[in-house]
This record gives sequence, structure tokens and C-alpha cells, in this order.
Amino acid sequence: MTDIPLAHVLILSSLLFTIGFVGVVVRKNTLFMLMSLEVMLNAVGVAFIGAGSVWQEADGQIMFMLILTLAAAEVAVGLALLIRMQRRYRTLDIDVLSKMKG
Amino acid sequence: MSTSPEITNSVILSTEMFIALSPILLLSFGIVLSLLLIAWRRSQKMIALFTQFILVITLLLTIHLLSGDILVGSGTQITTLLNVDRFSYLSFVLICISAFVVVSLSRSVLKSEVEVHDEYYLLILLVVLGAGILVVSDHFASLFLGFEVLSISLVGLVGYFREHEHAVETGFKYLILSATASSFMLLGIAFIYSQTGNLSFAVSSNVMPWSAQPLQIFNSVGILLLFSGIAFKLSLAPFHFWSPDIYQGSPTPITLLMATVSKVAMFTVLIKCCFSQNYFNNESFIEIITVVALLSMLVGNILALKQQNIKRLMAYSSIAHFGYLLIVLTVSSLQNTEFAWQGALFYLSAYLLANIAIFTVLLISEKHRDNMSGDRDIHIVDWHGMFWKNRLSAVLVIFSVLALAGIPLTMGFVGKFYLLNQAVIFKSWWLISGLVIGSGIGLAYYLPLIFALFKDEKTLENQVVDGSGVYLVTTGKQLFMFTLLISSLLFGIFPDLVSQFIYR
Amino acid sequence: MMLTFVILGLLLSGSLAWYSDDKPFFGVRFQAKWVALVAVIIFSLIFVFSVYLSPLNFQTLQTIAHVSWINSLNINYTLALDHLSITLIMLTLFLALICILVSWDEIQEKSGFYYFNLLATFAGIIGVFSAVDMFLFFFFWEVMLLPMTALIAIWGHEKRYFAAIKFFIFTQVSSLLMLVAIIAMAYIHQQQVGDLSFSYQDWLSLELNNELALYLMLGFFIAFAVKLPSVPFHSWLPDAHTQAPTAGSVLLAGVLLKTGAYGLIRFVIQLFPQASENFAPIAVTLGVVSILYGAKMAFAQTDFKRLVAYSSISHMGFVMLALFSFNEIAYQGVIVTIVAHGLSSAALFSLAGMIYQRIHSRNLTDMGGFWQSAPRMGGFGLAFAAAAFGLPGLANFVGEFLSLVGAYQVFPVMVILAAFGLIGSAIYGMVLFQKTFQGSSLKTVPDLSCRELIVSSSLLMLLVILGLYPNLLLQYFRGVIL
Amino acid sequence: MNLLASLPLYPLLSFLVLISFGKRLSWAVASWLSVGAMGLSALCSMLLVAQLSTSEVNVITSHLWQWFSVGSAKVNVSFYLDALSAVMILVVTGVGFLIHLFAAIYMKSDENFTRFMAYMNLFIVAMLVLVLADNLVLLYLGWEGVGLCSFLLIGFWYQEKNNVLAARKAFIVTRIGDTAMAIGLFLLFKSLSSLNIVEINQLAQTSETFSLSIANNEASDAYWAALLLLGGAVGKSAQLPLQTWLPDAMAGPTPVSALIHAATMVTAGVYLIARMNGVFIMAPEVMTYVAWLGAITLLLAGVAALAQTDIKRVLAYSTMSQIGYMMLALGAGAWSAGVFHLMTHAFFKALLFLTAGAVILALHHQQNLFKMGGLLKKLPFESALFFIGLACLVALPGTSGFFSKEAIIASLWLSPTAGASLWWCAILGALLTSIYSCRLFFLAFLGEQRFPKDLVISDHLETNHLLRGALVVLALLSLFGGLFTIDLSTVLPLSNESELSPGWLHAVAIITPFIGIAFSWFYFKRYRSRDIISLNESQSSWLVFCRNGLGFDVIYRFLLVKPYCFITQLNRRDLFDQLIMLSAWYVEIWRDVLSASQNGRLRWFAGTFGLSLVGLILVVIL
Repeated sequence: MTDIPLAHVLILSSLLFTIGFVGVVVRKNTLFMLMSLEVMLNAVGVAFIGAGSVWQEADGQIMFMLILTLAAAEVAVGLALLIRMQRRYRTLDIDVLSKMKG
Repeated sequence: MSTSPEITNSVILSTEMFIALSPILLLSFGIVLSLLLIAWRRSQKMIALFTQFILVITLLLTIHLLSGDILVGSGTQITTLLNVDRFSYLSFVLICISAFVVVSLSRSVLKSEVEVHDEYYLLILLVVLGAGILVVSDHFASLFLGFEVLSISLVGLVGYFREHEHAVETGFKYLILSATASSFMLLGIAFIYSQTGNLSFAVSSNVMPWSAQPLQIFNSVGILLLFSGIAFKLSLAPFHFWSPDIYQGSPTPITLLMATVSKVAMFTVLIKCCFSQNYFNNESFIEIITVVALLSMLVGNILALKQQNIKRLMAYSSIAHFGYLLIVLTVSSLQNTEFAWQGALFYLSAYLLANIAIFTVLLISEKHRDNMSGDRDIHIVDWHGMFWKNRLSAVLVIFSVLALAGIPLTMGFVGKFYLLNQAVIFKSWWLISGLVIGSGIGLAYYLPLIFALFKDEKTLENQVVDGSGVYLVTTGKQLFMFTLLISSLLFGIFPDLVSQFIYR
Repeated sequence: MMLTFVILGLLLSGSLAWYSDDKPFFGVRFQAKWVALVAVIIFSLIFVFSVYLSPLNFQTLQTIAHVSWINSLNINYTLALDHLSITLIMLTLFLALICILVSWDEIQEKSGFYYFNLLATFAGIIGVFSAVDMFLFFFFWEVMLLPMTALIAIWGHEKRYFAAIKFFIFTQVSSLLMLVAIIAMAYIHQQQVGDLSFSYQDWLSLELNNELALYLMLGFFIAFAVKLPSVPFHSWLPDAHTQAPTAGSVLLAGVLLKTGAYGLIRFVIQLFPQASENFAPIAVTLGVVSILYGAKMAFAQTDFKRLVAYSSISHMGFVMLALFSFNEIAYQGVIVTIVAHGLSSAALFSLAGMIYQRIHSRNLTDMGGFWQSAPRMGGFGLAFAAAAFGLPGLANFVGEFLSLVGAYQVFPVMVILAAFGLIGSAIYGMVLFQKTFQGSSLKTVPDLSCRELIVSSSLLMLLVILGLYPNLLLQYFRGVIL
Repeated sequence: MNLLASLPLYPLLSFLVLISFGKRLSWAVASWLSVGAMGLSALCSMLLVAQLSTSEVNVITSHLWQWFSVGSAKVNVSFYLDALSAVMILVVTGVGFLIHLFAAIYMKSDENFTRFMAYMNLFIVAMLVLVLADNLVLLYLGWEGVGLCSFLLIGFWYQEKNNVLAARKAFIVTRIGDTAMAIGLFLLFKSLSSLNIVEINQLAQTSETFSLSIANNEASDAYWAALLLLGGAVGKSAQLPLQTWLPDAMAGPTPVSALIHAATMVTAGVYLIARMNGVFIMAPEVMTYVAWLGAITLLLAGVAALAQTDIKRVLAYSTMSQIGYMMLALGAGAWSAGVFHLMTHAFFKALLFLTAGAVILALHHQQNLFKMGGLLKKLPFESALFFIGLACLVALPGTSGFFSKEAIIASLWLSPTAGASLWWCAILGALLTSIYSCRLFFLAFLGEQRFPKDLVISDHLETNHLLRGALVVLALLSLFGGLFTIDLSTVLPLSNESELSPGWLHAVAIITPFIGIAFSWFYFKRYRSRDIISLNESQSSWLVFCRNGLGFDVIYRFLLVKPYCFITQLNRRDLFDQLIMLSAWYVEIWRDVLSASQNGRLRWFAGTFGLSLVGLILVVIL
């Protein structure tokens, strides 16, 4: 059992998570926002796998399976909305969607 | 995508557990049946009636279970994932009531559309199912599952009316933000799991295995991340930015659904998680709770000050109200969690009643204005002089706004009284002063709303409501409004009617 | 039981007035104001007779009604009366008559709802004066506010919404502090005696350590200082008065300020004797400051009602000064001042209402020389202004004299400062009277109608009777040692 | 209801009748009612005085009802007649009756005549209550009632602006005095725990704590109580600090000036000090203050009277100086001399005012002395009466003024609390009095006729026998008033005439008036010579300064009135209100900031998610 200390796994997943988060915040194109969402979810998957392996339990991996299904569902709905946005606003720039204010 | 547990062998699910879980099972069975119904005959009225039927049956079943003695004490544990006790089913009752109201209200909204909207009702049932899972969950996995069922189906509902101008914007915002929030929550769960090794709420201190030494930092950051995910859903202060836009953009019944069902479910699961993990003696967690509560009390009230759009105003006021509710979490010891639960449930029912009333009147005035062309949102100026034109809805709005403001004679005051009781017992002076200042500022926007009902300037500058302004309200709606008014007054003056039902 | 009957009766008759407003009823066009008038007369008679005939000795608190309400927190609906609350309830019922008579033909549109609100406020006030269970007291304390705010907001003058909001927020926030104090007291009672109780009588027996008692006392004191407007929290009163309809300001000045004084007597002085004893110097300075500040501000006003509002702040300063000197003579002075100020400020505001109905302005600059065309109104105006600045022979003087003599025993320097308030009151009394009635007459004003005559003469008669024979009132308060 | 209780009842009843019926009563009915009521009370007071002199216990009391009780001390509405108040009620009702008679005719043409007579009656009621009160609170009631009536009567013609201002000024200045007296009452109650006048006078002597000078500061209770009572007296009797209101009070009709500002109200202060002699005796320093106060007012008023042009203002200043004499007498301990002078002064000052009123009415409301002149020929009757009045004022030997003024001046030299210097002030005052009286007489009656020739003297006053009778009675009273020897020994402590003051004092006192007359005969030759037609008052700055009351008005306006108005205007918008509005504005600012943060951009919302997480972590760590 390659004894990678738990801290390293957690730090890796946190880094990956922050990369994904920054991707959501910075990217202007909606498609890339969805992609960075995926990155964040996968980062969490890594954390779960790491934690699961430390405790020698399958819970972590089951949770990862659930996260995968979640990611799939979200992307499906996200892409559907993407198409609607493209048809309605002819652009994928996210800042078009900011009419409600105050 | 509900997993129906009957397939696995029965040793896991004894009959007694089966009975305890029966309302949620009935609900999921109902969803499957409505899918079949859609496949058989697509008629708008049929699916609406069927959904209402399902919700009523679930409600009756839950009430029957509550009056029975199965759920006494700490409740029955169903597999490690779920734990059913009195309080979860009490909040499930609240959820079913508000879902039933949402369904009956949206029948009139959907009637004006041309094609059949059966998936609308299906999504609402899914939301209720998600809330049901959340309410009884005792394990992070069930928490996660319920959370996701709730959020994904809400995304569908929020952008339902495609041709509304903000539909896409609302859908997208809700999707991205709830996805981020759920990933933050998951990260938190991962960190907690990595430290404690068990995902269920029940506290078990199994020892750290050989190599990794316990990293206390990850545990507290994990709790914080978990709380931030839940706080997002409850639109508490620092994470509240999404709620005004989503409340304004989505169709009114769905706003009501979000304001009531999703928040009640999330709050119940937050209390269950905190009390079972006894986070309350974790000093930093209490600190976070106090900061977030203070922030949301102040930010929620201050933002609502000059708000003219009624939906956004309701969003801000719900931020403030859940800020008040957080006082319940600052419990100091295990045995008075009972008292905290009672306070929370009473306050939630008062909040629900007030929101349902205001949104019903909002829907009526919206329906009236729709056939007057222009689907701009309802602003306070549209409600001018409503007291002199149709008195019942105006009186209803007055009493529900007073309930939100926490003035006696209404249920809201007794709820606030319980919260204050809680706060004074545990000497959380900061929260008390936050509550006092918050309700002071709150009056600055609740009162103009009430006075607007009395204003009857003859010269309405932006002529939105026609001269007569008298809405034609179906007798059913009037009866419904009358019951709402009577119940809010009755429970306000005689709170024992509700509390003896809770306290058994 | 009769007190609940009076309160509910007032509420029901209010809704009856609202419902039956100008609807044909057996052929006669029913008028809300007649319903209201008849109802108030009936209920005040009921109250007077039942108090008169009841065997209870009202020297101490006698519980009238006791029904359990929220039994989970051991809150029950208990009403009790003693001489203080009987006097104040009688003052309220008398001023109820005055309010209805004053707003007889001032309120034309939506009069049904108007009289509902008026009667509901009276019901709330009677509840406040008689509630003994602290939760019930708080309940009535807030219920009394709702119709009052509606009165100001709907039938007020130009800036009515702002004034109504300011009035409501001021009282609401301060009464929330009181609610916190009430709950804290209930829990102390639970710790010391075992069971949770909100009843005032049980609390009297609690002993609290000094520091905690001071905070609790402050919680109550701030709520009542806002209602009895003492200086730092007084700024809602002038706005509420100027914008309220006549009956509203008569009610506000005549009775609502007295709930503050009643609260101070009942729930601050008697509940926390030791804490208020060592809080007394601050409270007395507050009282003196509000006397002088009220008089100074009253002199600077050009609006009739605003001037009278500031004068009530000054008068209530005397109450605060006398109350916190813990002297038996001063306590009697407080009782007389409360009743006298209730009558004299109600009189001045009804006068303001009469003038407003004639010239549709409250500004002193467009008044002048009314004595020429309205001698009777001038006479009454002079008498009421004289009452305001404490002319002996009228009730205010007896109150002020007793308060100052009593307070002098304890705080001589403060009383000397307060005496400058007497000069200040003379100055604004002169300004008020001379600017309206003397000087060159710009417009001719019709003299008092017979209704207005009844109102003014009844008020004046009471002021003179109390002025020349105050024992009528003081005999009940002999030997009440604070 | 014995006789004493009925004394104030008659004018009260006539006041109520006049007020309630108002304009509906004709002149005849109204005047009969009011003058009749006055006559009745005058008669009643004479009977009472007669009853008093015969009764051996020389006190008559009548208790009406108990007003209220201050702790153990009972404050009740009851009247107390002894020698001192007997003198006062004689003066008040006697002179009051004659003035009412004159006023009924004088004010005949005024359209709110009934209101005027009602106020006059109310004034008499208040004065009687003041004089007969047996406790200080009832006295205070009379005291304030008198102040209110003087306010109403000064501002009777309220159309003109300056009448209104004069009335307000009179009321507020006297109110300042009243407040001082009220504080005196509180102090007296605190130290002697009784408010009854007779008790206070006895207790003051007996109780040791009262006059004991407390160790640290030397002022004892008696000192402060006496000083405060003096403040009240000074306010009402227009003495030095609070005297500016009296000259302006001449804005009211002349009978008002006669009744209130000569005979009765202004003497209330003297009565108060005389009545509370028990307290004053225990504080000798305050007695000297009273004396010095009287002396200084005496001189100031004399100087001011010299420079006046209006006939009524001259008389007003002369009243002020004569009251200064009374204060001087009381300060010096010559109690009965002071009260005696009060009585005689009431007679001749009422005579002077009424004749001046007759002259003013005859010249169609001309009050300026420099527009009169040569009236001896035109109005012989009035000039004779005026001459008699002036004679008594100047204290020519034989007149009542002579007896009373001599009594005062004689007792000054040896009295412990007064001294030689005060005696010289009194003499100087007598000199000044004689000078301004002669100036007044020469200007008004001798010299050339300075009013337009064709002015027909309105004679309806001339022919009225009733009026003339009243004036003659007053003249007789002022001439032979001195002969009534009123015996006040029972009430007031005896002053020490035992050892003889040096012989020459008496002579000097008698000669001074003649010196003054001689001096003014030559100095004012221009005024009385027949050929000078136009005379106008000199506008030299010094004379104008004196004419305006020696600058007190200016000082007070500059020191008190202006700053008070400035402060009130400065803070018109109520500082505390601003503070509250400031906090509301602060919340407003926060609202704008937060609503700007709701800018609707999705990326910003996600960003805030991360930011708030970092923030919360910081909170946890700190």
C-alpha cells in the first residue's frame, strides 16, 4: 500500500479545488465555467478516495460514485441551458446574463 | 433517480422501519405512478389533481405516524443513512403543506399556457422527495443525495417558463451557484471524513489509524465548508447574493417553493447535524454561527430598506428571518435541544404561514395584472389602495407582514418570543442586540409596505392597476385566504394550539 | 371579569362601528361616530359602577381576571387594578369621549375604520393599565401601538407616513429591550423559586444582586423613558403630534404618555427599588434636562401643535424628577401632574384642532387676533395656556407644587434648576396665547360651536375642580410609601 | 359664611356674571354691577375693621375648605384678618372702589367695557386673597392671580403690538420673581415643615436650626429664605433688579395704572416682607440688602423721573421711588412706618393718576408734557387736585405724605440694619422728588398753552358730579390721611424709637422739600414763563439714557433676551432629533453600498462565495 500521507492527498485536492473555483470565477465563457465545475467535483472525488483509503473503508469510493452521477446530471442540465442561452442571446458570454440588479 | 430499497433483502429493512419510512416511500411510489400517468394520458388537470392527491396522502400518513407512538424518543434508525424522529416528520408536515399550496397555486398560473405542463408537477414532487430525504437523513451521503435531488429539480423549475425574459439567466445562476455550493459542501464532508473516518451524523470516536496524525485544521475547515454549503441554500448573509435575483426571476409559485420547502428542509438537516454531532460545544463553530447570524440579520434588513419589488423584498426578509433562526443553534447542552427544536419549529411555521399568505396575494395581483398586458414584476406601487378596493387580501397582507415584523397579535411575535427565550437563557448578548436592531430596521420597510395598502392617491402616476382595481377572486381563493387569515390570528393569540401539537 | 368585558366590548363596538358605517339600518343612516360615542359612554359607566360597587379594597393590587393562556411557559391572562390604574383608566375613558367629540366632523372619509382604530387603541390602553402578567402587559403594550400608528398614518397631515414610522420604530425597539428584561426576570424567578413565572406579584419577592438589577431596571427604564418622552428619546413626539389628526394627538398626549409614567411607577420604582435608588441621580438629571430642554424648544417653535408637544415633554420632566426622589409628597404630586397634564394637553390639542378646522393651518404666523372675532375661544385658550404654565387655582399648579416641594427634600439643587422651567413655561405659554389670540387680527374666525363648547368647558371644569379641590384625587394616595 | 369669607365673594360673583354674559350687558348694568360689588366689599371691609378693633383677640379667621396637604402640613383655603391685613383691605377696597367709579366713566366709550370691568373685579378678588391668605400657598395663588390680571389689563387694547409686548414683559418679569418666591416656599417648608404664615413667623424665631449659620458656608436657611422672599417681593413691587416692566406697564388704560401700578399690586411686595417679618428678623444681612435696594431704587427712579416726557411715566417712576422708600423703611426695621407710608402713598398716588387720566382724556389722549402747558386756566379743578397730590408726594408739612415720610426718615439714623448713609440717600431722594414734581407741575399746568388753540376741552368729565365727588374724597384722604394713627404693634415688631436721634435731623428733613421747590422755581423758569410757545424735550444723550430707565432695559435685552433667542433659534431643529436622523442616514449609506454589491453578475456571486469563506476562516483563526 503506497503510504502517501493523508495530508498530501488533501492538499492536492484543495489545490485542484481552488483551480476549479478560480476557473468558475475568472472564465467569461459559460462552457468553460461548466468545465471548471467538473474540475472542482473531481477534486472532491480525489479527497474522498484519499480519505477512504486511509480508513480502509469503501465509503469514500461510494461517495465518489455518487459525485460522478451528480456531475453528470449537472452537466446535462448545464448544457441544455447553454443551448437555450445561445439561441436566445447569440453569445456565450456570461455577463450578458446580469439584468437583475439592486 | 430514486433508489427503491425493496429490492434488497428484508433483513436490512424490518417492518417497523418500513412503517417509519412509509411517507417517503409512498411519495417516491407516487412519482413513479405520475410518470406512468403521463405516459398514459397527457392532461393538465389530471396530473395536477394526481399530484395534489399524492401530497395529501403523504401528509395524512405522516400525521397518522406522528399521532401514533412509533416516533417517540430519539426515533427509529433506518440503515445508517436515515433516522426518523418526531421533529423531522413535523418539518415534513410543514413541507408537504407548503408543497400542496404551491401546487394548488400554480394550477391557475399554468392554465394560461398553451401546452401541457406535466413535468412541472413531476419536478415539484421530486423537490418534495429531496426535502423528505433531507429531513430524515442521518448520514452525509443521504444529506448529499437529498441536497442534489432538491437543487437539480429546482434548477429545472426555476427557469420553467422559457419565454420569460429572465428565465435563462435565473436558471444558469442557480445552477452554477448551487453546483459550487454543493462542491464546497462535499469538500467539507471529505475533510471531516478524512479526520473522523465516519460519515454518519452519530458521533463515534474511532481512533486514527497508524500513519496519519489527526490534522485538527482540516476538521474545523471541513465543518466550515459544510456549513457554508448549507448556508448557501438557506441564503444566510455572506452567501446570500444569489437569492434576490433567483426569487425575482423565477415564477412566483416556485419562489414560494424555494422560500418554504427548500429552506425548511435545509434548516432541519442543519439542526439535526449540529445536535447529533454536538457541534455546539465546538467553540469556533458557535463563533461562526454568531457572526453569520448577525451578518444576515443586519444585511437582510438593510438591503430590503428601499426595495420596491415585492419578490426581492421577500427574499431579503427571508435572509433576515433565517438569521434570527440561527439563534436556535447556540444551544449550550444536550437536554435543551428539545426546547431549541420547539422554538425553531414554531418560528418556521409562523414564517411559512406569513410567506404563503403574501405569495398568494402576490399571485392574485399578478394574475390580475397579466391579463392587463405587461408582465413586469409586482411593485409596492401596484398595491396602493388595495385596502379600500379588496379588503380581505389587504387585511391578510397586513397580518402576515406584522407576523414577519414580529408584532404581537400574530404568530410571528410568539416565534420571536421563543427565540428570545432561547437567547436569554444562553446569554448570547450579541445575538439579542442583533435581533433588536434587526427588527428595528426591519420595521423601516415593513411599515411602508403596510401604509402603501392604505394610500389611495387618486392620481396613480404609473397607471398599472386600472381604476377599479377590484380583482375578481374566485371563491376558492377567497376561502383559502380567509382560512389563512383566521389561522394566523388564532395561532397568534392562542399559540398553545400549535405548541401542544409539537411538544408531546 | 368586567374589565375583560370592557376591553372586548370596546373592540367589538369598534368593529361594529366600522361595519355599520353609513349603511342604512332600520331606515336611519347609521353613523360610525354615534356608535362609538354610545359604546364609550356605556362602557365607562359599566367600569365606574363595577369599580364603585366592588368590595375589593383597591389600596393594593386586586386581581380581577385570571385565566391560563400559554401554559407551556406558565403565562396567564391576569388583570389587576389598584387606585393608580383606576384613576388612569378613568382618565382614558374621559379622554375617549373628548376624542370622539373632537373628531366629530373633522373626519369625513373612511370614518368607520377611523372609529375602529380609536376604540381599539383605548382597549389596548386599558389593557396596559390593568395587565399584571408581564407577557400580557407587553402584548397590550404593542397592540396599543398598531391602531395608533394607523390613525397617524391614514388620517394624518402632510408628512404622516414618516411620523408614523418614526413613532412605531422608537417604541418598538425600546419595548424589545423591555421584552429581553422580562424574559431575563422570568428566568431569574425560575432559578430562585423553581418554576417559570411572568406574574408581577411573584417578581416582587425576588432579590437580585445590584449589578444585574441595574441592567434589568435599565431595560424597563428605557422603554418607559421613550414613552414618557424624556430628553434623549423624545424626538418622535413632536413629529407624531404635528402629523396626527386632532383626536390622535389628544389621545397621544392625554393617555399614551401616561402609560410611560405608569410603567415607571409600577415596573421600575416598585419592582427594582434598590436599583432605581442608586440610578436616581441620573434619572433626576434627565428629568431636569427634559424640563429645561422642552421649555427651550417649545419657545422656538412656530407650529402650534409642535409647541404644545414640546411643552408636554417639559411637563413630563417634572414627573420624572418627582418620581425618582422617592418622597411621598412628590409621589402625590406625580399623580396630580399626570391627571392634570392629561387634561390640559388634551385641551390644548383640541383647541389646536378647532383652529386647524377654521384656518387649515397650524402655523402661528398666520394666526393672530382671534380674540376679536372669537372671544369665547379666546377665553378658553387663555385658561388652557394658564393651565399649561401652572397658574395656581388650576390642576397643573397643585401637581407641580407638590412634586417640587417633595423633590426639594431630596434634590434641592435640581429643583432650583427645574424652577427655571416654570419661567420657561410662562414664556412659551405667553408666546402660544399671544400669537394666536392677541395682536392685529388678520382673519375673522367663527366662535366655538356648541359641541366645541361642551368639550372645552368640561375640560376646564375638571381642571378647576382638581385645581381647587385636589383631595378628590389625593385621598386615594394617602400614605402610599414608595 | 361669615363676613370675612364673603369679602372676596362679591367681586368674584360680579366677575363671573360679567364674563359669562359679556357684550350682552349694557354699560349701565355692567358698571352698576361692578362698582356696586366693589362698594359692597368696601363697606364689608369697614365693618370688619370695626369688628376687629372691638374684638379683644384682635384676629378674625374663617376656614373654607382644605386645599391639599403637603405631608403633615395642612394647606387650606382660609382667611386670616389682623391689623396689618385690615390696613391692606381698607386700602384695596377703599381706593379700589373710588378707582372703579372713575373707571366706569373713563372707559364708557370702550366697546369691550364689560371685559375691562370683569378683569378689574378679578384683580380685586386676587388682591384680597393675597392679603387675607393665612398660608403661603394661598398667598402664592393670589400673587399669581394678580400677575395674570395685570397681564390682561396692561394688554387690554391688544390690537397694538407694543401693548402686547408690554403685557408679556410685565408677566414674565414678575414670573421670575414668583419663581424665586416659590423656591423660598420650598426652602421654608423643608426647614420649618409648615406653610402657615403665623406658624412660620413663630417657628422662625424659636427653631435654632433655621437661623443657625451652617458651619461651612455662613448662609443659614433664614438668610436664603429671606433672600428668596425678597426676590419675589422685588419682582412684584418693581424694585431694582426687576423694575423694567413698570414704565412699560403704562401702556394699559389709566385706571389700570392707578389701581394696579400705584395703589395695590406694587405694594404686594411690601406687604409680603411686612407679613413675613419673623423670617426677615432672623436674617439681619438681608434686612440691610432690602434697605440698600430700596435706597438705590429710590435714587434711580428719581433721576429717571426727571427726564421723562410722558406724564404717566413720570408718575410710574415716582411710584417706584416711593416704594423704594417703603422698602427702605422695612429694611431699617421701621415696619409700621413702612406700612403707614404704603397707605398714604396709595391715596395720593391714586389721586395723581386719576387726575392725570382726567387731563389726558380732556386733551384727547395727549400724554406728552411738552404738548400741554397752561392748564391752570383751562382745567382749574384738575390742577387744584393735582397740586394737592403733588404736595403730599413732596411731603409738605401737614399733608399725609409728610407724616409717613418723616416717620421713615426719622427711624433711619439709629436703626441697626440701616445707617447714616441711608438717611442721606433718603434726604437726597426727597430732594429729587420735590424737583421732578415741580418740573411736572410747571410743564403741565403753568407756562404757555402748547396744545392747539382750537382744541375744545372735552368736558363730559367735567360735569360728572360722581367723578368729581370721588376725586374730592381721594384729595381729602390724601390730605388728612396722615391723621389716622394705625396701631400695628400687635402684628409688627416695634422699631426702636426709644433713644432720641440728634435734633437737627428733624429740621433737615422738613427743609429739604422747600429747598427743592426753590431750586426748581429758578431752574425750570423757562417751563413756567408765559411767552415761550414751542418747547421740545432736549435730546441730549444723557437725558435720553435716563428717559429709557437708566439703561436697564438695554442690559437685560443684551444679557438675557438676545442669548436666549439665539440659543433657541440655533437649535431649532432639535439636536437629539438630528442625532437619530444621523443614524438613519448611516443605515441609508449601508443600504446603498450593499445594493450596489447586488450587481447581478454571476461571476461576482461565485467570487463572493470564496471571499466570504476566507473571511469566516479568518474569524475562526482570530
